[in-house]
Amino acid sequence: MAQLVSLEEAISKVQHGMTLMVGGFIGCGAPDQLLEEVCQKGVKELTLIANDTGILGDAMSQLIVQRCVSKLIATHIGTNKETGRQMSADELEVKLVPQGTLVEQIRAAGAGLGGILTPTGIGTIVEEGKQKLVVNGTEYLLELPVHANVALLKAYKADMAGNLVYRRAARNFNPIMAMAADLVIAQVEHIVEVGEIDPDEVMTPGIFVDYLVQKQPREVTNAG
Amino acid sequence: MAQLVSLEEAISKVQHGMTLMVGGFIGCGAPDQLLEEVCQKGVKELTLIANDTGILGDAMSQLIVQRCVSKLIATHIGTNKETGRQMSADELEVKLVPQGTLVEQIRAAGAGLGGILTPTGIGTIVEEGKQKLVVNGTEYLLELPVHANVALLKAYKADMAGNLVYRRAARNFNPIMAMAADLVIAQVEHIVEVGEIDPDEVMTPGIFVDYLVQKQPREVTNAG
Amino acid sequence: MEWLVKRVAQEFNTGDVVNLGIGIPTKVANALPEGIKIILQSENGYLGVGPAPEVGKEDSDTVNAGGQYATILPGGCCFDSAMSFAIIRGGHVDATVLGALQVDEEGNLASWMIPGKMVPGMGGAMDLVVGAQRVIIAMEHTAKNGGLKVLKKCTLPLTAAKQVNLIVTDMGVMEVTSKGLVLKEITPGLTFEEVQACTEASLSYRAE
Amino acid sequence: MEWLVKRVAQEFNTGDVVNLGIGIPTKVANALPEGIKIILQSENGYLGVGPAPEVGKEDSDTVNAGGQYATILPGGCCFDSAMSFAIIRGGHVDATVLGALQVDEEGNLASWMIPGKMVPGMGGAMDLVVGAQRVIIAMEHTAKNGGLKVLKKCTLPLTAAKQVNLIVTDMGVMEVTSKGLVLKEITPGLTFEEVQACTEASLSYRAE
Repeated sequence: MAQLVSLEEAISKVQHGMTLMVGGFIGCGAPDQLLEEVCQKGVKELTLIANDTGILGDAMSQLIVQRCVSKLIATHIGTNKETGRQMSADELEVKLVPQGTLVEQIRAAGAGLGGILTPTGIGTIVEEGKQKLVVNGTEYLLELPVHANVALLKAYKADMAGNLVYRRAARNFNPIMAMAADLVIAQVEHIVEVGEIDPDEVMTPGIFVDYLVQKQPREVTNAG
Repeated sequence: MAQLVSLEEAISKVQHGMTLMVGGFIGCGAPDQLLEEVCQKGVKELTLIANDTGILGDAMSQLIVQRCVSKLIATHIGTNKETGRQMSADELEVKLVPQGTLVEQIRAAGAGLGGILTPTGIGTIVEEGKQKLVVNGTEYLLELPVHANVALLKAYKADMAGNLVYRRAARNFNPIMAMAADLVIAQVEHIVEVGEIDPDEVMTPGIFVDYLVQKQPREVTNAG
Repeated sequence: MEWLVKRVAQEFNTGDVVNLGIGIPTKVANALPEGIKIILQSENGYLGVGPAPEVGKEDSDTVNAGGQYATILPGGCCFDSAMSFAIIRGGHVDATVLGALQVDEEGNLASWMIPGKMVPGMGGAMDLVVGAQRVIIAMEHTAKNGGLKVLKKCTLPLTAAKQVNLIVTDMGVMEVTSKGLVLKEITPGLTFEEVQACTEASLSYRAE
Repeated sequence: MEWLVKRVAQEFNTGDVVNLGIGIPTKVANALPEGIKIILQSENGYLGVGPAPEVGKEDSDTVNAGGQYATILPGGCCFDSAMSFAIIRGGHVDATVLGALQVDEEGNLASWMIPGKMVPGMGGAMDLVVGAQRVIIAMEHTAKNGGLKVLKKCTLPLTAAKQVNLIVTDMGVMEVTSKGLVLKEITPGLTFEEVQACTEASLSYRAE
């Protein structure tokens, strides 16, 4: 059962050294206010699992810039040069994973699967150190589940039972990560009463969600 | 791109000896009119992949009763005694599969995976003849993809682009099967114009669907 | 039987996600202690199973995993079978309550077939027993013909190996431990010896 | 460059599901022949990518896989990343158009990293190249420093092995066959010898 809590209370559960999943795709669908609070709190030594590390300047990128992360599992880091710099300088351990593989690994963890066989990465350095299996004459890589201590998500709408609805391309990794973490925190734009979301409209069942955090309106900063 | 066609035209693609997936769970979400047409047409020697074979008397059950099926892959046959009778009499080959395994096998076929590792069935006769793998100290069965020539689905709503929306518990296997067949035929209650279904409401992307068939109103048969 | 159902219902806390098998287990939903609210999962694709609908208000798209008309409570949600079994196999169901043909002191369960006789299929039971955090068996202690059902070792094909946590019957409550079955409660009016006499497995008694 | 983009755009039929990579490939959408309507997939989670929004009508939830504001056409639909890559890896994308650092006569592709230099990550490219029915490489025939890019054997780490079907460059169109690269078209104004001179792989010429 989800609880509506303050930003501070929710992020108090994010501790040094934890493995953190964060939804979003180059910022779209990333829970910016939750991320800002993680930075603010100064949590360090995180293992971050995310599609990317945002665009330099956005909330996601700050996790890297402010050195909250010691290990990164992602599919693409080209939009945040600081990630590449830290990687090249051996300040950050980076594991790059094909996007379709990463999302299936997360799904496998959530769905209780011991792994999945994918053709992606065969014949590339991605296959290094991995078990290969041949099924019906085709080679596949065995990719293992990826689980996290905490998932930080962004949703468009939620009811007080924790049911989540995402909007447009902001859905991306969010509903998959919701299944694969011990603790799930969602930053939500609109929170409504139980019964106001049609059962068929729900994209993440409320049983996956622990904390709801109401997105706060922010003052727009105008230069000058 | 989906085409709106007649029941007869759609089912003309279902040929003797094909492998057929049919959505539904004890009748709920099963495309009754498509099934009736398959029986009517007298297609034989089908391999049927479905959760169950319906309740004796319903459209799904008739596929068995009228001996359209020579091989069945299902999770439960207890609600259609004729299926059990044909199986016991060696008139029908039946392969029983755990429900969670069957749906992942279908999903694997649709998602281009070579298989999935599941803990389900370990220590039971389900593991017979299957490869076992140990991941992090736990034993899993390797379950392989299950694909079909044709999938028959039931949807509540569709637009002319083939996007499908299901309703309540009638969703079940339908969206998963939509991904795993060469030809996908959906029986639809409400067909609307392109643009009338919000992009976030779509449960099966239209690119998966080949034929839409408008569900026909039927005269209610009153006894006496 | 009434005792059995009420006793199973005491195993839950508010907020627990529970999947109830067909038969005796289904009755548990109506026997919950005052104030306890659990979330029922139906493996055909939704959370928030409510009571049977009023006559005339049946919805053919809203049926439970037994195929009977059902309702969805406010806060419930629907999903496809892949998500349903991701929930089940992924450990997101706190408890499942199922019937059994046989169960043994190692926690093995046989519930889905009698070779040469009854083979309805396992449906979602194998996934539920493997995936649920707690597996509770609710059944009559012995078969109608008097045959024993709580055994040293199941003789029928298994539904899953070593997954059962608790066995609740009309004679008492047994916990599966690494040292075998511990009889935690005896149905009022019975003695330990009477329960043991109807049980092939050796029971040790430890009231809680 | 304009020729390249227009030429790639001729590869499609109405109804084709196409995923366009960032850069040159993206321009293909605006160069389709009259009457051809394709369905663009964006791997961050939707089908039916439309043109860039009007100024002032940007929606921060509707961006393409390059992170730029986009639109969704009527008939489009949104989904999560698991479904997006089920579509891609499952063979439901008819064609993908991607850039390349190197491509070779076996259809091997290198596009995602230069060891010790540029390692942006593979993003969705490895899945796209393995899963799409046809893989079309759209790129300049040679590197800015004059280095060759159409090789006998890629020297950079691969994105995928033996998956490329067609290579379209500013110099011509090459098909990957079991017998190596077949130059099907030469950009007007160039000769076979000029194209071969800029290509490490041996080309055979067969106009269609």
